[in-house]
Amino acid sequence: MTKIIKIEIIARPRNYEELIEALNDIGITGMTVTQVMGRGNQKGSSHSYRGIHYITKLLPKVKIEIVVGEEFKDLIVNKTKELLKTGSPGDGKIFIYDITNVIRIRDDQEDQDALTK
Amino acid sequence: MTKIIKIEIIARPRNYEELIEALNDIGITGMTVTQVMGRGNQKGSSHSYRGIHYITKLLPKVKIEIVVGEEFKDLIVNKTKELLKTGSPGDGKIFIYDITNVIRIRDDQEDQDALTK
Amino acid sequence: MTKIIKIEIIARPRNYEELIEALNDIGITGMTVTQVMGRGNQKGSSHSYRGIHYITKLLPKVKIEIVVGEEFKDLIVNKTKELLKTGSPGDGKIFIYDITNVIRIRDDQEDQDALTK
Amino acid sequence: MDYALAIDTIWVLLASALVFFMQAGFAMVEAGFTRAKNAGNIIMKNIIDLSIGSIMFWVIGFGIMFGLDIGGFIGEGSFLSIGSFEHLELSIPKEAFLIFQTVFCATAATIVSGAMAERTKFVAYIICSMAICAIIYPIVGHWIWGGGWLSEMGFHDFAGSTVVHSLGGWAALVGARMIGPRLGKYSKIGKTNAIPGHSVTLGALGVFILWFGWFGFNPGSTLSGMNVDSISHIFVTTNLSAAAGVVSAMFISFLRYKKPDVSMTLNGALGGLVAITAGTDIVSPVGAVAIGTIAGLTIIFGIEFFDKILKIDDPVGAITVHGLCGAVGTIAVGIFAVDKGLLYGGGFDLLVVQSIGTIMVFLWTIIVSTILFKLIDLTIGLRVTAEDEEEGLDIVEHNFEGHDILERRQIEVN
Amino acid sequence: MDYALAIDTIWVLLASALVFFMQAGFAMVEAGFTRAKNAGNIIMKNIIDLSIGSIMFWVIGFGIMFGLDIGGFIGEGSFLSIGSFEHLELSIPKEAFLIFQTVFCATAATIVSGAMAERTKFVAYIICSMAICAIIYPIVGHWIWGGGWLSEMGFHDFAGSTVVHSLGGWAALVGARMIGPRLGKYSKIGKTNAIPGHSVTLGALGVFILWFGWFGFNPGSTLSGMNVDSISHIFVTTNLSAAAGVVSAMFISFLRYKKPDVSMTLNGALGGLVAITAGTDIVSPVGAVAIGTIAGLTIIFGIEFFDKILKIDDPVGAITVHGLCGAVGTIAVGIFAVDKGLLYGGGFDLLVVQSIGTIMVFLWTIIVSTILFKLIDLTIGLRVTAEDEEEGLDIVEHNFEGHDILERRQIEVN
Amino acid sequence: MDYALAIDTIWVLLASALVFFMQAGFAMVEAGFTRAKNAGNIIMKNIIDLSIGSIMFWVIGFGIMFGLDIGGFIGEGSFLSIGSFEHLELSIPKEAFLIFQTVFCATAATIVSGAMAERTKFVAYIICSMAICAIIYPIVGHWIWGGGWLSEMGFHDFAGSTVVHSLGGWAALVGARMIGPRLGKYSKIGKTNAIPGHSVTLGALGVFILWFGWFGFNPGSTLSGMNVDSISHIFVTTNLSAAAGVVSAMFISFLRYKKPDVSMTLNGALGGLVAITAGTDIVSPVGAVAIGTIAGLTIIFGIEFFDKILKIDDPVGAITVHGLCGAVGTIAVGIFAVDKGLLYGGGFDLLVVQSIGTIMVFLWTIIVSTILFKLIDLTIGLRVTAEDEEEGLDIVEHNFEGHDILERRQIEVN
Ligand SMILES: Nc1ncnc2c1ncn2[C@@H]1O[C@H](COP(=O)(O)OP(=O)(O)O)[C@@H](O)[C@H]1O
Ligand SMILES: Nc1ncnc2c1ncn2[C@@H]1O[C@H](COP(=O)(O)OP(=O)(O)O)[C@@H](O)[C@H]1O
Ligand SMILES: Nc1ncnc2c1ncn2[C@@H]1O[C@H](COP(=O)(O)OP(=O)(O)O)[C@@H](O)[C@H]1O
Repeated sequence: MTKIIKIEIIARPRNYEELIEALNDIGITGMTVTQVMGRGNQKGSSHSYRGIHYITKLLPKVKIEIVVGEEFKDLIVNKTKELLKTGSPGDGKIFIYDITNVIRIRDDQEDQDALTK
Repeated sequence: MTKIIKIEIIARPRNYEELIEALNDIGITGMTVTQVMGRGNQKGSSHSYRGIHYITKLLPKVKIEIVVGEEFKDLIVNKTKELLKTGSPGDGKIFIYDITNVIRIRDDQEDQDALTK
Repeated sequence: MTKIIKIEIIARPRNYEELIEALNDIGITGMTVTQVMGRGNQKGSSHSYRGIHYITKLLPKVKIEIVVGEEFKDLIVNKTKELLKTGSPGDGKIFIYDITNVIRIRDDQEDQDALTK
Repeated sequence: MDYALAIDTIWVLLASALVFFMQAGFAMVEAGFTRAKNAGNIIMKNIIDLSIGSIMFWVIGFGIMFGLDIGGFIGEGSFLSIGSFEHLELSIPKEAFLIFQTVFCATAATIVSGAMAERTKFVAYIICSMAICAIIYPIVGHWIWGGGWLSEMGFHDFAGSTVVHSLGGWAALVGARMIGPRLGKYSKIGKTNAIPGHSVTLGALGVFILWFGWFGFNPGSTLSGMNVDSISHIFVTTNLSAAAGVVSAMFISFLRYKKPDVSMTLNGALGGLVAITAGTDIVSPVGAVAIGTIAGLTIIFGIEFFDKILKIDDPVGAITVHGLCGAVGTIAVGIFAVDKGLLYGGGFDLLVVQSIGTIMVFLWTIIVSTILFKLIDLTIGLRVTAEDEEEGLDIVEHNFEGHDILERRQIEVN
Repeated sequence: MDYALAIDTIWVLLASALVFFMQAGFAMVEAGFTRAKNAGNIIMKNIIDLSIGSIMFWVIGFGIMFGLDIGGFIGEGSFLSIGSFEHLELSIPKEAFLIFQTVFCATAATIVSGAMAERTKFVAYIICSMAICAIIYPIVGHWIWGGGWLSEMGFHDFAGSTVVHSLGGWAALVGARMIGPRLGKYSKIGKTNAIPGHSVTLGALGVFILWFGWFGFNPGSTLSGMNVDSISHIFVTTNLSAAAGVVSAMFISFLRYKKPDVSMTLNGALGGLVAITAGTDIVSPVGAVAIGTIAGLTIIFGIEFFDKILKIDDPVGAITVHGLCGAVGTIAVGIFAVDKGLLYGGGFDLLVVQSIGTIMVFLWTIIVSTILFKLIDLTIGLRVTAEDEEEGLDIVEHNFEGHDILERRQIEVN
Repeated sequence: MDYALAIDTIWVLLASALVFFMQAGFAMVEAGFTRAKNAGNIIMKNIIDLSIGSIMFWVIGFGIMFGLDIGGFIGEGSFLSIGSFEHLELSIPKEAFLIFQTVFCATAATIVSGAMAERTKFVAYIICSMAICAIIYPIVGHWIWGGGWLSEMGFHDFAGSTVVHSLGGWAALVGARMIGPRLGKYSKIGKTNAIPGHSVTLGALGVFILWFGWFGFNPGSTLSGMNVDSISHIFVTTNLSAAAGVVSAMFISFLRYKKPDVSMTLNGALGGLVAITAGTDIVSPVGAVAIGTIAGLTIIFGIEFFDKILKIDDPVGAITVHGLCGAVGTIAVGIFAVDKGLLYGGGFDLLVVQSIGTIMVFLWTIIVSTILFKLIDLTIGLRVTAEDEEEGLDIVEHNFEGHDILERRQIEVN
């Protein structure tokens, strides 16, 4: 049995729709998307509100979580890099975790079987 | 020491309140709930807006994260299945992770102790 | 190579900004913040709406996720405790996970290298 | 040149504009007090009942309401409101009167949508609106304002506590009862759950707009700007009653629930406005404060009564605000009318007449709308499926997702 | 004392206030139908075009529009609207007329902002507003209302279907076309994506406010409250046409898309209002319903045509609502005018004149605004960068983050 | 029949309705410029000060303000506004005058709530409202409009830059200063943080509503629709000043902060409106533009001054908008009045009188409201606890959660 992992992609709000479409095209459909705020090395942007200058440290981001068998890892990571990479800070990060178990509620399938159709 | 795990349940917005009540009744109180959008094998629904037909690929979901000792796993999984299962796509998934440590800020308790009252 | 971990802090909405500033000051910049609802042992609060009394079981919380090398763990945990601890329920919890891999999209760096500037 | 004619006409027309604007108020109150997933549907219901109401009332309603009296019960009718309507002895052009009556009719129709919000089929709602504007409202209107039997009896409903508001409220009662509560509103073990609205700010905006519009609704009903003492007086009593409704609902909710309840207080304003409408021209400022105070009280206990005892689910409180407060305000005229009211030594005569009128309109509306809603239910069905209700009417009735958490584009498919 | 003068003046002033309030309606419609990240920018554009428009029209526009006629094409001009303007033979004070015309001008200016929303440079927009209020609008206004050549021909545009709305709509067309669609609106393989607005409730509020304001826009254009039959009639036709626009857009969208479309229905109300504006005084109620129905149809097919066939991205539908429905309504006067319309045996004369006027204003506006937008584009540029567009104009144009998901303080830096 | 009486009465009543509607504007501005977690509380404060204000002013305020003069300082008083008030020589029914004055009083009262938003105890606020409406405002009102000493001196405050706005603004200053800044507004090391409001769209809607309402506030203050030249003129100057306020605040914020600031620009409109109010009848259109421009400038520097230098936390800018712009506008009458102003050769006389009046009202309000707020603070306390402030006033003051991220039912407990 292959290992099951979670690939967590933090992306800019502007490109996540393309990414989802692209993943869809390569057969990755299961995913969970969350609206988050984040910062990495990307500097915040400088603003003013009613005369007060401030720096926004947290920028809007989109978190995409995909649980898949480990064999899909490279495919997904490469596709993501291809679509999201501009070379400037803020491009986003990918975090990978191990998952110990997956259960599909509808039909009680577990592990790999829970991820296929 | 038993292992600590995180059980992550992705549910339909409509039933998560019942689930929370039910978990409460069996003594599971600690949890974190997030509003997410998701897709699995459940097909999106078809809509139109000002004459443009489109398919919504991401549907609103609720993510419930519960960190517990492994011994509660079956209890929670079974309860969840019992309440959320309708047999049709969109019923949701359960993901299980290992946690290496839990700390309760209020009293510095760690691991299992951080999870009990 | 040191292990990479994710430190997940569930905090009250009111103090998370101070925490972010403080972490920033000790050199921890990368993080992802999500608006969540949660409950632990903290009792919900009692309300009424149009004559109906009810108890809110889920309270607004902020989830801060920080992926770092394990060597930063104590630093971050201590700082967090220092800032968030009041001794009463609702102070929050810290969950720690293992991460198997981190990739920075902008420059393809992986693991530890993806976390430094 | 006839200055009085001009003064009366612009008075009535500007009042019509204000009353028209109440539609925006209803839309905001209803959208604010319900969930985001149904906001588009509520908006649709409001704009459609206004539009269909405007057309239906012009096509047949006006003739039924104001045509030559037939047996005290109904007007002779007139297709497209054509004819001279000379028997009305209007001091303004017929079309000014028509538009003023049209916006009143639309008000009555729109009341129902709030009570049946979040679960009613859109098509069913349209049919129900049409029936109210074309028949149910014009007939009661004829009784009271069109020279029918209640007006002959001396029943006093100046600007429509009963004609407009109670009628709308009782139709709402029948509708809300027949369609049943929203999913999750009452639990199996008999608990009453709260389903809070998604924007108290918009709800409050709606209340302010309605209060503003009432300055057309009540003083405009003189149909005369020349009547300076009366219109000035009506402004004062209308405002005081609304203010008293707010203060009274606020204090009572404070006492009962430990904290002043925002949405009850907002309903208090509306209750005060509805209640004063019948007697606004003939009660004193002190009487207006009394009526508003009673309305505030009615709001708290009425809403609790329908919600918790009768378990009729009325998301915005329309039954209490319009039905109950309208009835209470109409009867109160018999008590507080400076001229013939009980408290001013006028005896029980007016009070009896007011009560009869209130009850008769209640019975009429309950019966007719029971038939109406039953017919709709048996044919096309009143209620959406449970699945659809859970998903939200915006999506299932209008294909419309207005309230995503993520900003999204929606990619065309063919 | 001159009562007629007073009656006419307060009529025009109150109508001015109502027309002014339409600015709030436009702001809400545009903000509601676009994305949250641009709401602050839209608000800014609306309040700035109103303000700059008010000033520019007073400084030079009024003189160009209403100064002594020069060759049928333009008024003599007058700096700061100074002078007696006796040739206008006004029955109200000049300043009452000035404020009424000012709010009309601001209406024409604000139409453009909706069509160019979410991607236009703020400074570019300001310049474009100034040009419309100071020159483009006053000249057309002179032709039709200031004694110019079209008014001489007998062209009938009572309250401005063409002068105000078509003109604004055609300028919007040029602007939206030249600036190009929003990022992601049309995909490379030719698909048309939907970019839903962020608040249907606010959009609907805007529509109700506009409808309300129209009761100043149309009846106020009599410039006389003494004219009681006319103003009453105008109230009725205005309301019926709007209602018919709603019903017609709702039914057609129902048929075409299986479900009644909320935003199309809301646009239907506006289409009906725009279309009736030209002939509101001289068509019958039945004619008004016909015009509104046609407008509803125009809305559905017009919006689809510009969006899917021409691929011109107009986030709020301004081109169809104001340009197309304005033109359709103006031409419809030649058909439905009770007096000289085709259907009432008046022959083709009026229809021809109406069509000529409509076409000439179309051509004038297209040409002049093409020059205007081209000049702006070549100098300061019309459009923000793609980066900025994605981030949202609130942040990049106004340093303003109004729509965070987290409640946050923003810590000062120096 | 007395046509003039009718014309004046309907003028004043419709103006009252417009001024009433400003309450909706205040509510939207305040709710929009503050955080979601306090929206319900802000709404409550607005509807309660309107309601309690309406009642208190009728019960005793009106008598104090307009009763027979006692020593130039106060009116004789009259319980429930009973009496003939013949000495006022009104050309309209007393009740028309009463309602007009009532809505003015409610405006003054509501100004305070914005400056003290997000941290004031609800009960404390109610008491403060009552005191303003029953005593503080009526006394100043008497000085200037009720035949008191300032009116004797020739002080000109046509529609209340000082009586209504400065008074409200200075009370707000005392309140905001005494209650202290919101948590997190100023850091220990002296930094000033921004706490952005939750909806710029609603804030802007509020500004449009207020501008609209001002067309009742200023022209209505003639108390006469017969006065056609004056009311027309007032419409023009009111609109131009607001427009100039917008343009000026926009440009200055552009220069100072690199980008035009949305909320400052919106405040600019209000500043222009407040400032023109004193002299709207006697300054020229050019003067109005000048006054609006100065107001825009005052907005930017005033808000920065209070916020950054004095470190007084005023979430919506009420102190600058109403207090400062009101004072500036009142003094400006001495400069720009066409008749007796400095720039028109009228010398310093009027300027001195205007300054005296402005200063005296400032002193009076500061002193009396210091006493008032101190008393409240010492007895029931002005401010909620830090815990409660952080949680939000909707929950702690009204048990109300209106702004959840999750759509939720709330399950009843017993
Ligand atoms: N160490 C980290 N822990 C948690 N989240 C992170 C971390 N680093 C980055 N992120 C998330 O990824 C997003 C994109 O990071 P980015 O600014 O592109 O990083 P970099 O500048 O290193 O390329 C951030 O906004 C944040 O949400
Ligand atoms: N592979 C996956 N990775 C991440 N999230 C998933 C995955 N599959 C499903 N989900 C989440 O679970 C939700 C429910 O999935 P569902 O459509 O019920 O799956 P299925 O059709 O396999 O039963 C989805 O909307 C999504 O949020
Ligand atoms: N077992 C758990 N699993 C998931 N999340 C939890 C758990 N316990 C607590 N949390 C999260 O942490 C937040 C703070 O918990 P808190 O009430 O402070 O816990 P305690 O009362 O044990 O100190 C909760 O609102 C919830 O979001």
